[in-house]
Amino acid sequence: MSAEAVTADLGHAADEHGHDEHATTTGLSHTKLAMWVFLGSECLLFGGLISTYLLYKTRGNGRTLPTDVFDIPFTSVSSFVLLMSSLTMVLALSAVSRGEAEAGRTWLLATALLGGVFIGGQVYEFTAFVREGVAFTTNPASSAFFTLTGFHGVHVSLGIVMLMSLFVASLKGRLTQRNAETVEIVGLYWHFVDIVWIFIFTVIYLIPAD
Amino acid sequence: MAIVEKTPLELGPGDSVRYAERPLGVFTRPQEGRGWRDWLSTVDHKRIGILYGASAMFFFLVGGVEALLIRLQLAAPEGSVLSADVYNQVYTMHGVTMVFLFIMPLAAAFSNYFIPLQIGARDVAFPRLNALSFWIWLSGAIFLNTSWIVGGGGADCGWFCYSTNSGVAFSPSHGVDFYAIGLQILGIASLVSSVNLIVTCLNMRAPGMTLMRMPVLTWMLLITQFLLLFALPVITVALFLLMFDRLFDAQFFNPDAGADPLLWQHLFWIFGHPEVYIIILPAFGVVSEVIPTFSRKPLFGYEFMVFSGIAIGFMGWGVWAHHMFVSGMGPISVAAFSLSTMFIAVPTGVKVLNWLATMWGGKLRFTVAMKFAVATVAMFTIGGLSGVTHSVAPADTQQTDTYYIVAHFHYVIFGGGVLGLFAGIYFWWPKIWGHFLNERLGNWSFWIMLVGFNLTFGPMHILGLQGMSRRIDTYARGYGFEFWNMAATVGSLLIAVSVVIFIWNVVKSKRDAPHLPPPGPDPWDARSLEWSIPSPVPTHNFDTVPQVHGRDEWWHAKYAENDEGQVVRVATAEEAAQTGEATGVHLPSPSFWPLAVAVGLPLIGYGLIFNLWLALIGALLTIASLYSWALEPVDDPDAAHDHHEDDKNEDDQTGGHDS
Amino acid sequence: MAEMRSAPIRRLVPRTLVLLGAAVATGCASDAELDTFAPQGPIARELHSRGVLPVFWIAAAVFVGIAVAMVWLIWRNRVKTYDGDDEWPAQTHGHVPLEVGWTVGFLVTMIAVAGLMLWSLPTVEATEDNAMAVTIDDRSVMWEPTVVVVGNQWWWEFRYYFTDQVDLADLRAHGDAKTLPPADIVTSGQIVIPTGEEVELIITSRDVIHSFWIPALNGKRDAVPNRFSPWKIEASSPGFYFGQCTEFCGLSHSRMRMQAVALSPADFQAWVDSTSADAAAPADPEALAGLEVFSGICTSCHLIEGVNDDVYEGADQASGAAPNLTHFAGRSTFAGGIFNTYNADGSLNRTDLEAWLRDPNALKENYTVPGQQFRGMPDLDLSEQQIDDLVAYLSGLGAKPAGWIIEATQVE
Amino acid sequence: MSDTATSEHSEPEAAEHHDDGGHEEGHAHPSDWAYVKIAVVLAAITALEVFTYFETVLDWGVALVPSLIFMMVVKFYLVATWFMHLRFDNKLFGRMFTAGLVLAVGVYLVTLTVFEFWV
Ligand code: HEA
Ligand code: HEA
Ligand code: HEC
Ligand code: CUA
Ligand SMILES: [Cu+2]
Repeated sequence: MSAEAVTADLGHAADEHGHDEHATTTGLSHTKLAMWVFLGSECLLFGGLISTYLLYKTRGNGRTLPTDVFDIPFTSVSSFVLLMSSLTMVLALSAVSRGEAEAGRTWLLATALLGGVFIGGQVYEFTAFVREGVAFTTNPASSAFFTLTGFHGVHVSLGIVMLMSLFVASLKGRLTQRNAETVEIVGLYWHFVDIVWIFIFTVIYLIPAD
Repeated sequence: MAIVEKTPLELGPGDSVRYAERPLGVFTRPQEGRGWRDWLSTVDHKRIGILYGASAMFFFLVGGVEALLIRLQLAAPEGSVLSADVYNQVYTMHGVTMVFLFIMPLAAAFSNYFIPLQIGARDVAFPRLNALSFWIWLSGAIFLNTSWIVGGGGADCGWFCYSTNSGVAFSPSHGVDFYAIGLQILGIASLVSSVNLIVTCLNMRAPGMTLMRMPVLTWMLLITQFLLLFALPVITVALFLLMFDRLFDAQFFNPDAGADPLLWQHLFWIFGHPEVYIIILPAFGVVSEVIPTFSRKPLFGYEFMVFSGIAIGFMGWGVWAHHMFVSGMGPISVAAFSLSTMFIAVPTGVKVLNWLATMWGGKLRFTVAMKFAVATVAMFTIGGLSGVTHSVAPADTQQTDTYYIVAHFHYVIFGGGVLGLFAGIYFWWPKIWGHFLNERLGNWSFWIMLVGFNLTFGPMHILGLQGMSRRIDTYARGYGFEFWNMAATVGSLLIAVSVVIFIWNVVKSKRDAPHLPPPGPDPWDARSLEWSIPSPVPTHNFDTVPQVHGRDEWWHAKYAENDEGQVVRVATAEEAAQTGEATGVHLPSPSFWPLAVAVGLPLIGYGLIFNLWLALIGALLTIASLYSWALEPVDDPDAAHDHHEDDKNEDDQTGGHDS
Repeated sequence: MAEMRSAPIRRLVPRTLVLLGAAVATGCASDAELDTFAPQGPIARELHSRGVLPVFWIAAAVFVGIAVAMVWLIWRNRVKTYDGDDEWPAQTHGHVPLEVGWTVGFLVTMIAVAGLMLWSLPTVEATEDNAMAVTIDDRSVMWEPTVVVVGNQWWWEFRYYFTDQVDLADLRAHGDAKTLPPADIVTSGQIVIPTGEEVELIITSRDVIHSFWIPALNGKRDAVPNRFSPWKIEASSPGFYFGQCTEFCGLSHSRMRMQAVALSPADFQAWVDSTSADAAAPADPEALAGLEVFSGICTSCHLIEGVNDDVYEGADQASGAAPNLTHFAGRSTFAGGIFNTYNADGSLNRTDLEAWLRDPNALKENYTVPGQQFRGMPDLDLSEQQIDDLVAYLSGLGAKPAGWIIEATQVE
Repeated sequence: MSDTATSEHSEPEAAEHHDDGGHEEGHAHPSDWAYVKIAVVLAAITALEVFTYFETVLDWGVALVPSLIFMMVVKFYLVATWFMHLRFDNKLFGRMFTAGLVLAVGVYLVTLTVFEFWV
């Protein structure tokens, strides 16, 4: 291959994985940039759902509102769990990028587990609400509540799937130092889902709906 | 998605040795070839662009036939071509089809084809995702239109499908379900593609191609991608709420339970207004390439063109409620949105005057492309100015929901968007296919279209001011609507004639091509990088990635200005252009998985509507395909290096990609 | 073929002039009843002269400027072909002062437009505290002219409150358009207003979004379920003003019309007197038989004061309402303002009325599908005898309107 | 959108960040210990937040909502800048995200205002 062709090759970054980030215009990896761009877009998605809930939170149609059945201490615990999963996530990345595969794997598993606990908590919360008379179709407030937290829950679940995929890859010895960026990108997604919950926890749960 | 996958090819800095590491994947990848099957697995941005373009033109005919039905029904009072029910479905699907299945994908065709070429890249940042976008878009488009057959008719709620008329109680057929789910599928496609193209623009520019050296078309397309990126999630939310209401008895739009129907309107128009700039900015970009080329002058005020585009994109986010001036949202909101709307005229006006200034003192050669471009400026100005008349909120209370609005938006959408993209089609046709479109037929088509267009939509201004409401399936005699409606119908038939001539032109030009001299790399003496490579474009685009030194890089490769400011030629296009003969260029391998993923989504859609088991199957198919995608090797390391020679030869023989 | 010659713009200017001329011409035509350029009341007039016309002129001026510039540029600079390299014009890349110049120019223009907007907004939004004396049930009250306007698929209901007057705040607090407080007069299709008074409207809907619009009297305002929106109209002189529902509201959206009947204050009082009374008891046997049929079939939807107001619980409709027929014959149109109740000569329009009772869906498409909630009046399988009886009964409900009204309404 | 336009100026800087791919060693990312410290701060703020719920212990009065929002923003900021590395990474990433965030906040605040949510 001529020297020219090689430079040409460097210029095209022809696959989805930004492996030749050294050749990108900005020097940044495609995938990571793509993830950030995507997260920017997600802000408008969650913003819409949150606004819908805020608008509807007091519209109960004479029936029980979600705010009437909130269990703040319980949700605080699961929020805390999700928050801490961000720590384990970042520790996983840190370990993988140092080349400590085993530690990385452990932290990944821990993150997924914490996420699982959060989802478990949410499932429990949902069933408890339904038992107390706040179901998806009860009133605009409840529809909006379940849609918002449900969307968030789906995001967390997707994150867990990605984490577990990384974990399996790691078990097979495929998650090496070189793949740290993949871990980082899953991490970005994970942290984003976490900050959305930080927002939801305050705005939906803690601020009283007078 | 393919996050778990790791790259097989690592190139350290300055290191020319490939690591022949075995890829992570477990499936092999297909190879790029030339048969029809290869179109299904292609990841080449040019082919995907062509796929987008061809399907968009198909849906233009579909939407156009719907438009003709509308016009036939309204040609005379008490029309009886369509029943009220069918009429409502037809005009709704006309709007939806034209916006989501024609003009957006046609703009996507331009984005896909030309962004990489104009910035000197080999492909987009994520070629497989690019294929995925197209297939998802196509599956959504087909899904949406199958509601005619299996959904009990098309959606019948208008293209903005206001609640509460969109609820099950008021629209019990499945049309609206198809609308809600179909638009979500289309939205995924555009969202994925916007992320992809943004990364491409930011990250894959050739050396020296700074942002302020990017061609204006690329700039406008980039802004469009940002608008898509941020607008689509908003309508996604709205559509989810609607879908939950209709399919799962949620209460988002049930006023009896205390819901507010205006929520839908806000969410729709927060998306909807940026959407109209998504429609127009690509056309602005095209015009900004065509007019300089045929004026033999650089674009006047490049920076102002770029920044006014950014300003339009940005301001477009603060005006949505001008569609809701009469909704009863309160005088303060009305005043605020009225004010914010008006000032969009300023950056848009800057654009118009810069185009005029580009023509000023130029040497204008009126090829068909140039005619379309100039007509775009003129017609858009009319539409823009009627837009200003309804930005005055009190005045709009007389105009809204009348044909005056219909006139406004067809002038901006058709007169601006469609004519502009037609300019682009005539301009870049030789680049894409290696032969010109016939200019004589092009002229006929242009003039008939221009006259027909004005005859169709010009009278609608009058009808609207005479008080004719939009979305009415008939009108009574005696309001004075007869004459101008007939005129509009005649005009629409003229447009149809011009479209037929265009189609004939496509066929005939292709047939005549072998007997005519090939256009060469740069038939119009143009200015941007795509003209520095052979026509049609070789699979690998650039033999060597160009080094960019300034704006209009390609023009400067041909010409220089001497001390007196006169233009002197430094090289002919043939001398300066690349030959397209490079070999061994590593290209991404094709893949079938994008198609497979896309097929799953409409299944989920049908499943949600008819039977949840089907949705499960669709979901499993999607998930399985995603995993297969992830496990597919990133590239086929053995295949990438030697088959391009044949490609090239074949290109030479057939003169196109269409064999 | 005019390959290099003509410019699109050149034919635009004359075209526009022709169109504008035609617009003016048709605007003056007497049959253009919805014409927005023919205001008939102070609100609409002021809206027209402040809000609509000035910005039209500004837009026209800008258009002429751009068009002239374009034509001139094309005329001056067009060439047939490029022959050779020396044909390059001066390569101007831009000119910052110019750019700033026209940006400022546009800004100034738009600030002027903004001023116009702010100047004309109160025209349609601000309300005055007018009041007029109205006698109701032999009692004189000061009435702040207000009509509650309720959209239904596909007809408008107008409610008048004289005894217990309501305002916007009351209704917003009440919240539900399906259970509005009882009114003195409930009518449909035709809103009757006194001339020379600003009439405030409180607009809402019972099913989907509609839009209330009488172009000669003011712009439009949407009727949104669960919302009560203020609007107003005013007519200078007695007359008949046409309107059309302008927000798409389903199948018969195009057949959802309305009229405003402006009466002198004295005539208005007379109308109030006749219309606020309970329905007249039928005299002749045919009408009596009609009442019989009505009480058996029609009362599940329609209300007639004095007949079934004691048992009426709302109509079997998605909206929960059907036109109040107490003074049916007092209106000159029916079924969403699209059929004449009387012929031009003043005789009853039996043809349409009978056809309506025979099969409403055939006259005005609706959704009366068994198994779904009704929207519109269903085909009730009436016998011809029943229809005749009903027509006899209905035509006796309410005082026949004045001849000029019957004449003015004649719709096709 | 204006962000992208200005990102031009960040390019030289971007070039310096050349080796910021995540799988290089020895770049500016903080130590695990720093992450833990951040997490402790986050936990503490969360505890304080939850504490507001128990009004019987301390009535925050009118300060309640502003303080809650403030604490939320701090948490949000800490996670974004430290855990998501915005602090150390190329500015372009942050700009893409902030563009969406700011747009979302702006647009939806206006929407809620139109609905008279605050009154
Ligand atoms: C390509 C799409 C497109 C574009 C570019 C525009 C551009 C504009 N639109 Fe339009 N609009 C639509 C598509 C578009 N619109 C659609 C589809 C609808 C209806 C949707 C529906 O209801 O179905 C609509 C509806 C619509 C409404 C709502 C009407 C109603 O329903 O009541 C309004 C109200 O303000 C409006 C205003 C404007 C304005 C001010 C602009 C401005 O951006 C125009 C700016 C341009 C110019 C002004 C011309 C050039 C400028 C100069 C030559 C400078 C000098 C000018 C001055 C100083 C005045 N539009
Ligand atoms: C990109 C957008 C776009 C485009 C290009 C068009 C193009 C056209 N539109 Fe469109 N229109 C909309 C977007 C668009 N429209 C929208 C958004 C609405 C609002 C919908 C709503 O209210 O919800 C609307 C509404 C609308 C109405 C109002 C309906 C109503 O309110 O009741 C009318 C009425 O005349 C109309 C007419 C036309 C006509 C005549 C064309 C023509 O320009 C079409 C020209 C094309 C052709 C004529 C095709 C040629 C076809 C052939 C030659 C047949 C060949 C066939 C084969 C080979 C199989 N349109
Ligand atoms: C299931 C409900 C229903 C029943 C039963 C019904 N109607 Fe109606 N009727 C309606 C509705 C709804 C309208 C308004 C339709 C429209 O304008 O689109 C209407 C309109 C009318 C009108 C026109 C009113 C006006 O002023 O515009 C007349 C007259 C009428 N109905 C008579 C009758 C008679 C007589 C019967 C009994 C034989 C009857 N209706 C039974 C629902 C009903
Ligand atoms: Cu009611 Cu349209
Ligand atoms: Cu708009």
